[in-house]
Amino acid sequence: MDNLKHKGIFRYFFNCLTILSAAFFTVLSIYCFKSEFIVQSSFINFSFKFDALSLFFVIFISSISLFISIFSIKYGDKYDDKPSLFIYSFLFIISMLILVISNDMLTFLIFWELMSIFSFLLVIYEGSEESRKAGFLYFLMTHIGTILITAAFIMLYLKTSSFSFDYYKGAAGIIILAAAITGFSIKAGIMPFHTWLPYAHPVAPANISAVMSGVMVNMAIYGILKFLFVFSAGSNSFLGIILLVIGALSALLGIMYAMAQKDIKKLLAFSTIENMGIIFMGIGVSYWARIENFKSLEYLAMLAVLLHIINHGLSKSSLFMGSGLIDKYTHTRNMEKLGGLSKKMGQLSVLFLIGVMSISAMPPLNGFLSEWYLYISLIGSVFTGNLYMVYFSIIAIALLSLAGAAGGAAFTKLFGITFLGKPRTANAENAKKSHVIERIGIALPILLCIYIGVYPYQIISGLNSVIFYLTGGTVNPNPFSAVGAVKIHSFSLYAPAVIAAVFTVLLLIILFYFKLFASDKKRVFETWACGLDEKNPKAQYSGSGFSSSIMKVFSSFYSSFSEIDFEKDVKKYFRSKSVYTEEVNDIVEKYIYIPAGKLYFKISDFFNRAANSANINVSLGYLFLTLIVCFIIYIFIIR
Amino acid sequence: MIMEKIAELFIILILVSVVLNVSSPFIKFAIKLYSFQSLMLAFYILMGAVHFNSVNLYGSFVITIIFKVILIPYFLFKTLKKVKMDKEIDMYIGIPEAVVFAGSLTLLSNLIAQKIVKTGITFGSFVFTISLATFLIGAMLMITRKTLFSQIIGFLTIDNAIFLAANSITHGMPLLVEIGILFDLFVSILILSLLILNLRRNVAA
Amino acid sequence: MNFNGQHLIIGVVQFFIVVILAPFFAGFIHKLKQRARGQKGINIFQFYINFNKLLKKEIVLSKDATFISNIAPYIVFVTYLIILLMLPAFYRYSLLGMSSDVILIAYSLALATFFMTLYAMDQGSAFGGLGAAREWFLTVLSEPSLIFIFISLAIYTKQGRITDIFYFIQKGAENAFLTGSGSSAVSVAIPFLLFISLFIVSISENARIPIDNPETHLELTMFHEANILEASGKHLGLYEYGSYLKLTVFLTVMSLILFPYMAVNIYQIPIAFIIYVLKMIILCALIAGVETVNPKMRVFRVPNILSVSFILSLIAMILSIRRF
Amino acid sequence: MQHKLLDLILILPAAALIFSIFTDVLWMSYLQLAVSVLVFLTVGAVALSFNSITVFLGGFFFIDYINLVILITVSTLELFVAFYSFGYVRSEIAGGVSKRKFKFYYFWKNLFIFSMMVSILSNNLGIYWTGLEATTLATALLVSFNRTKESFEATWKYVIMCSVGIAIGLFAIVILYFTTFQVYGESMRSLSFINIMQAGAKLDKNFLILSFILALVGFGTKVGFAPMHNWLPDAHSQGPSPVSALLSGVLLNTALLGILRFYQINGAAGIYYPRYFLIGFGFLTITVSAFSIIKQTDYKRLFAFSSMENMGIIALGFGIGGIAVIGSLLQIFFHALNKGLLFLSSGNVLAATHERRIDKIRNLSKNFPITGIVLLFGAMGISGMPPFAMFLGEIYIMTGIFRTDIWLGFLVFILLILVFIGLFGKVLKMYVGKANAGNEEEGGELKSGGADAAHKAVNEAALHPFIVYVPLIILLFSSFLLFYIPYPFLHIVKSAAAEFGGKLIF
Repeated sequence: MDNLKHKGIFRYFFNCLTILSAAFFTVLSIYCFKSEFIVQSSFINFSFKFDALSLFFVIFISSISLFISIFSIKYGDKYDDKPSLFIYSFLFIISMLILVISNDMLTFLIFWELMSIFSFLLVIYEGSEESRKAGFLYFLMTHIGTILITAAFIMLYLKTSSFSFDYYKGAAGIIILAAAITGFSIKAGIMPFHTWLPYAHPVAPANISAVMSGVMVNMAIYGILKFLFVFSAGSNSFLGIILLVIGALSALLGIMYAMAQKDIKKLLAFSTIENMGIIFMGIGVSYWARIENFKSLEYLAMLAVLLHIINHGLSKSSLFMGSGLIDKYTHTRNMEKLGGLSKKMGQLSVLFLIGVMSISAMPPLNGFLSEWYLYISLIGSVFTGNLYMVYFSIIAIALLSLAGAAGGAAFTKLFGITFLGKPRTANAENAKKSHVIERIGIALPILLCIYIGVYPYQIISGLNSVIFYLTGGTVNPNPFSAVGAVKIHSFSLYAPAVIAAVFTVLLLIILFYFKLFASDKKRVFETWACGLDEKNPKAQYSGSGFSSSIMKVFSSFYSSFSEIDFEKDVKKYFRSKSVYTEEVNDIVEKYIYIPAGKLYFKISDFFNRAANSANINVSLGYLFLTLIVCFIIYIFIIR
Repeated sequence: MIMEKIAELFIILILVSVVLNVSSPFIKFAIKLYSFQSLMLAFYILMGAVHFNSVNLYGSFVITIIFKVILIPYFLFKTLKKVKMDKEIDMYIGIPEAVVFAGSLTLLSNLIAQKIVKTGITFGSFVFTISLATFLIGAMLMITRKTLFSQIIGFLTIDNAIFLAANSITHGMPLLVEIGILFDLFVSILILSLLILNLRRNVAA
Repeated sequence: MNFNGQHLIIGVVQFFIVVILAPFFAGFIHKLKQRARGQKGINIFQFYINFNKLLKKEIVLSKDATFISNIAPYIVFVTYLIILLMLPAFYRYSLLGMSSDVILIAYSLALATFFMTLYAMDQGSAFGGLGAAREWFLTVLSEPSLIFIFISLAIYTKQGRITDIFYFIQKGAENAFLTGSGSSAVSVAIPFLLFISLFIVSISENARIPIDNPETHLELTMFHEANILEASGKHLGLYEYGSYLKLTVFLTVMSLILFPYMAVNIYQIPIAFIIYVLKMIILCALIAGVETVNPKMRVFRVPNILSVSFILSLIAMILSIRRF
Repeated sequence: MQHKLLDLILILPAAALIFSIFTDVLWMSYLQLAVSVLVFLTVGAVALSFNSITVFLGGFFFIDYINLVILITVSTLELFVAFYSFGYVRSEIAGGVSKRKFKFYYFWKNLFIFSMMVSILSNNLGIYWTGLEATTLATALLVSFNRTKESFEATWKYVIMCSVGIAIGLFAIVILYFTTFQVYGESMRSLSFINIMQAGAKLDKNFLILSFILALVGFGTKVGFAPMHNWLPDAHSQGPSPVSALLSGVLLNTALLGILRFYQINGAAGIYYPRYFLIGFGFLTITVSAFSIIKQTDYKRLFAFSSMENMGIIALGFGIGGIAVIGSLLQIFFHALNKGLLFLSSGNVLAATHERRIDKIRNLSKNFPITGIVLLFGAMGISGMPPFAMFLGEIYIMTGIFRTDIWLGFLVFILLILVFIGLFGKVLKMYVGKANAGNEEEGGELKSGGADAAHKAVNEAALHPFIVYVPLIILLFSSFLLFYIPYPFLHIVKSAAAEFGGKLIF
């Protein structure tokens, strides 16, 4: 590896390998659709099955990892010193691909954990103290998740005496579902278990964050869908309501915390929590409708879930890639140090803008589509008139709408502060232009975003087979036929193609009109700043200033802390220097995780003092005390 | 029958010696007591041997005399001389309390023994009680005393208790096993002495 | 849904009429306010003249402006046009009526806000960022109310399209008051609650006193104006016209909630149109009255009044559920 | 033929023991390697051709499925340790440790192996006891190998506690003898395990239970069960790393075998109380280890606590019975390999930096890339993660526990998570990160060094012959064995579980 010429070889090789294997898996899963095969070992039979759900996820994973691999062919050159990145990321993606086609619990668990291990190794890749903390928290949480999933599988095994998923249909009772869903929620970063996510996703290299945020968290959704819609014994609809409420809380708090961030990747990571919450809401509605036998509602909510998985995956991975480029070419991810990047990275900023619009659900892009389906299914569940569901879905609508608006604010902040205005520091001033391959990697998912947003009918009819597999029904995607078969669906109509077409036509007309009939004179001038120092970029609104007023209103979510330190002995009105410190705490972390950790340390202290005495007399004392206790048990209890 | 009654005397003497050990804070005296206790044990085994006319038990008697009465106390004295540690032993609890404890441990042993031992199994009545009591009191010696030597003495007392139990059945344990056990015991005492020496040296240095 | 030529033509005509009327309503409010204050007041067609003037002026762009500055005014304007295309005003159908989903309308308003605030941040001025932050501050608070109002309407009428919603209300009212049948399906309370709620939201969304003052350029009070402070020439014209359109959108929806009368055939159009204009003028007067009577309030007291709007729409929604 | 092979299992270590007295250290390392390969092959041959309980060497020794599993474990780990010692001894001698010391090392290690083999294979409980006590004595001097104050204290504690414990075990044997004596009279048969098992229900139950309790507490001390565990972290952390690997990996299992024998005898007599004792001790052990491990500052102590936890799990599995027994047997084998991996790789770090404190070791990923990653994977493996073999044993055990009681299962899982926090968090601290964040001296030697500033910058390539890594890497791969467990081994494990009385469900 001393030879610089050969340094890139790992990068090229493994990225191409990823692309090839993504293609291979896609072809394989289409070709082998509905077939299964078994790899035998002396002990475990690795069995694989290609059903509609796994086909969907294989295509999803492989397409997004394809884009990311294209992106990292060039982007990865800053990691050539330590090529383990490319090996791990290849294995990471492969293990996810195998995960979704596995058909027995051991295979599932093995690849589930392989996925976690490789992603963990990628999180700690940078080797800094920060990445260690993040990596440990991540690995701990995901380990807890795996253990819960394992417990769920063990209980399923005890119920069915089989490893194979084929026998698990309709076997999972409420405890099993609760264990599994809790386990998977940890991976998905749902609210009480989300603490790891905002630490782990930002510290990984950007292409890995893109995979983790865009793809890996969705593996948890895969597991939940499998458990709730395939394995569930279908007993308790209240579980659906719980998922709905938890999802809604995640969505709201996730985006609220996102708004408070300064680090671009951290903001995106919190937004992942929000989107997972939205997916959970859909799952909750769908599951509830399944148990309560509201068929069309079930299909519709499922469509919302699947669409949102795709949409979030596409836009989030492209945004993470974009943030990687910002990091790479400006050497900072702190948006307070950026600004005006649009001038330096024009094409990237257009791509980023579309990604931002997509993720904050702006019509007519894809993000809005899935959120629209979710709204419709929430309204549908209000129509069911069920005593509990009505009120919970109203709450969910309220939280979702608040989250939607807050999402707009958060991403306006992200885009506006980063790309617009004047460069705030030299980092932004000296930004370089990104490489074309990198931009292609971002452009492809963005194009897909636009495509799905504007013309979703094909993808919905494709998703219908997945919906059919999970729920036994389909949703009609036809924009102009008010179909009677699905009651909820005919309730309202959103025809994105028409809207987009009219939008474009009107835009062109207006542009043309104003070009012709309005003055076209232009003058470029310095921005007016009340005649004061016009060139000072510090006069601009800062990112934290942007979000502070919203944060002040919702201060109960943040448990934030801010103070202004003035230098003391200066004049009252003309202070030379003041320091503003602001600290935003995650309430879940502050009130649950940190106290729990402290409690653990306290108990450990006690144990360590009591049980691990260095004194040999005490140790011997324990020995004989045990003996005497055993004797007493022997005398008085055993007969 | 007369042998059994005499043997009971020796058994009682074993218990007495261990209680005396509890009540005394001197190491040299403790080693001497241990030697005496082993002698009583040997005599008990001899009584059994005479009573049953068992070659096995005669063998046991001989090796007990050799190892426990002579060799081990000898090495202990030698080590003691080398480390020059001839003072009163520090204890965690006072002697009167310790003696009361010893009494209650005897009570506990009696409870256990009553539960399992039917008459006629052992040579001499209440052997099992005494053996268990000696065992537990030996353990107490190890726990309550701060010096390393007392731990060795306690350990050896425990060993004697087990030996007593092992030889209380008609013909005792198989001789081969007993030799193995005693050899192990001997080696462990050697190693412990070595360790005491090393530890003293380390502390001094 | 029948999609025939008649609807198409009337839809286009309706659209153009409403678009053209928009500055008139804004001017009317302005005039009323000035008269109430005892001033002479502007020409009620003054805003048309202003718009025309702005089109002829040159654009002054900031050095730091990017492509956003060039496209945002158009996108904002077109977004409002699209919303107007979906809305019925005095005819039962609208041009984009089949896709006039309530959520789409609410989110389209957010899209316009999004681009306007990006425009504000584009030039790197201190006011732009301030305006953007304040605009989003308001939107985060009012958007949920707006969505809630729309969804309450949808739940109340069991219709998802805004054309159908208003037609349903109209139909129900007709049935209840004219023929006396099906009165149980009609409620007066729910639309009224929603009207009040929407009124509050529209005051905040349209930058009116007591939440914002559209007439000043004082940095402490600016919401909407701070966003377009850097705009000039036709860009400013587009923004101004866009804000009239937005006002019209809200006024139209309010008018339809309170008193839906839409022509179902071509013969009813004249009377429907007259009623529409009358309703709008009354609403304008109402807004002007509110603006005249109230002082501008502190920024951090805005959530209080917006939460009232939110709760009113929530009550309306719960009441509409009870009818199932 | 098989008899000859079986004899060879004992003869070969004995021969190595005798050789080690005369042979030069460097030669001995070759010889040791050869012997352990031979032992491994012999055990392999025995395992492949094994079909029923066989008695050999005059009835004093026997082999059945259960001790075959432990025998395989011992011979496998010893193979790796011999392989590792080969490089270890050379690098230590190069580092200035005298050859004479390593002669002792080989002598005591061989004595240890030999007596362990005797213990494992013995049919006679008395011989088992003698062998077990001999292992304590043989390892005592290995534990004090470094001749520091700490190591002497650790050894003292080790010898005293284990001797007392084993003495209690002897009491158990004596009490067992009280009742078997009534069946077989005064003969070796009264202590012969096979014969006692045959006597079964004829034995007195009160004696049997008491003997089990004594054996559990006595041998349990040597296994490292919870309230009697205090010697274990000290002793395991003090010796040379290969010895620590053996102590943690196999010696604990040898002691556990004694408890299992008593358990089996109780089972044969139809007594079921012992299982609650095993479950209780297992659970207590896991608990104590879970709450102690976070406070450890010495990485070898850390691994010692992890051994304790695993012995707890194994005991729990045996106590639960049924399917969990398979898990426990698998756990015995894989834990030995995995713990060997951890101790041997941490041995590399220790040899290079002479530093046992966790907070002094940082950034192994950079300075010790191979050792570091092996250590990290080892820590993952020991936590029972799916692609690692330990997962297999754990999932069997957990299945058994979940069948018995779901909430006990969750409780054990919580404890396992706590252990994970302690163990993995600390290993990760060693693997990445910087010593004392914000240190000003970063520009100097500290930047490249894993150790504190007093030491020179070290990295692994400078200190070790490459051969040190070969066993580590093989071990690492073997801890992935989950994907392919040789069928004969699986068969042996399952038969052992059947022999133990577990129902076979898989």
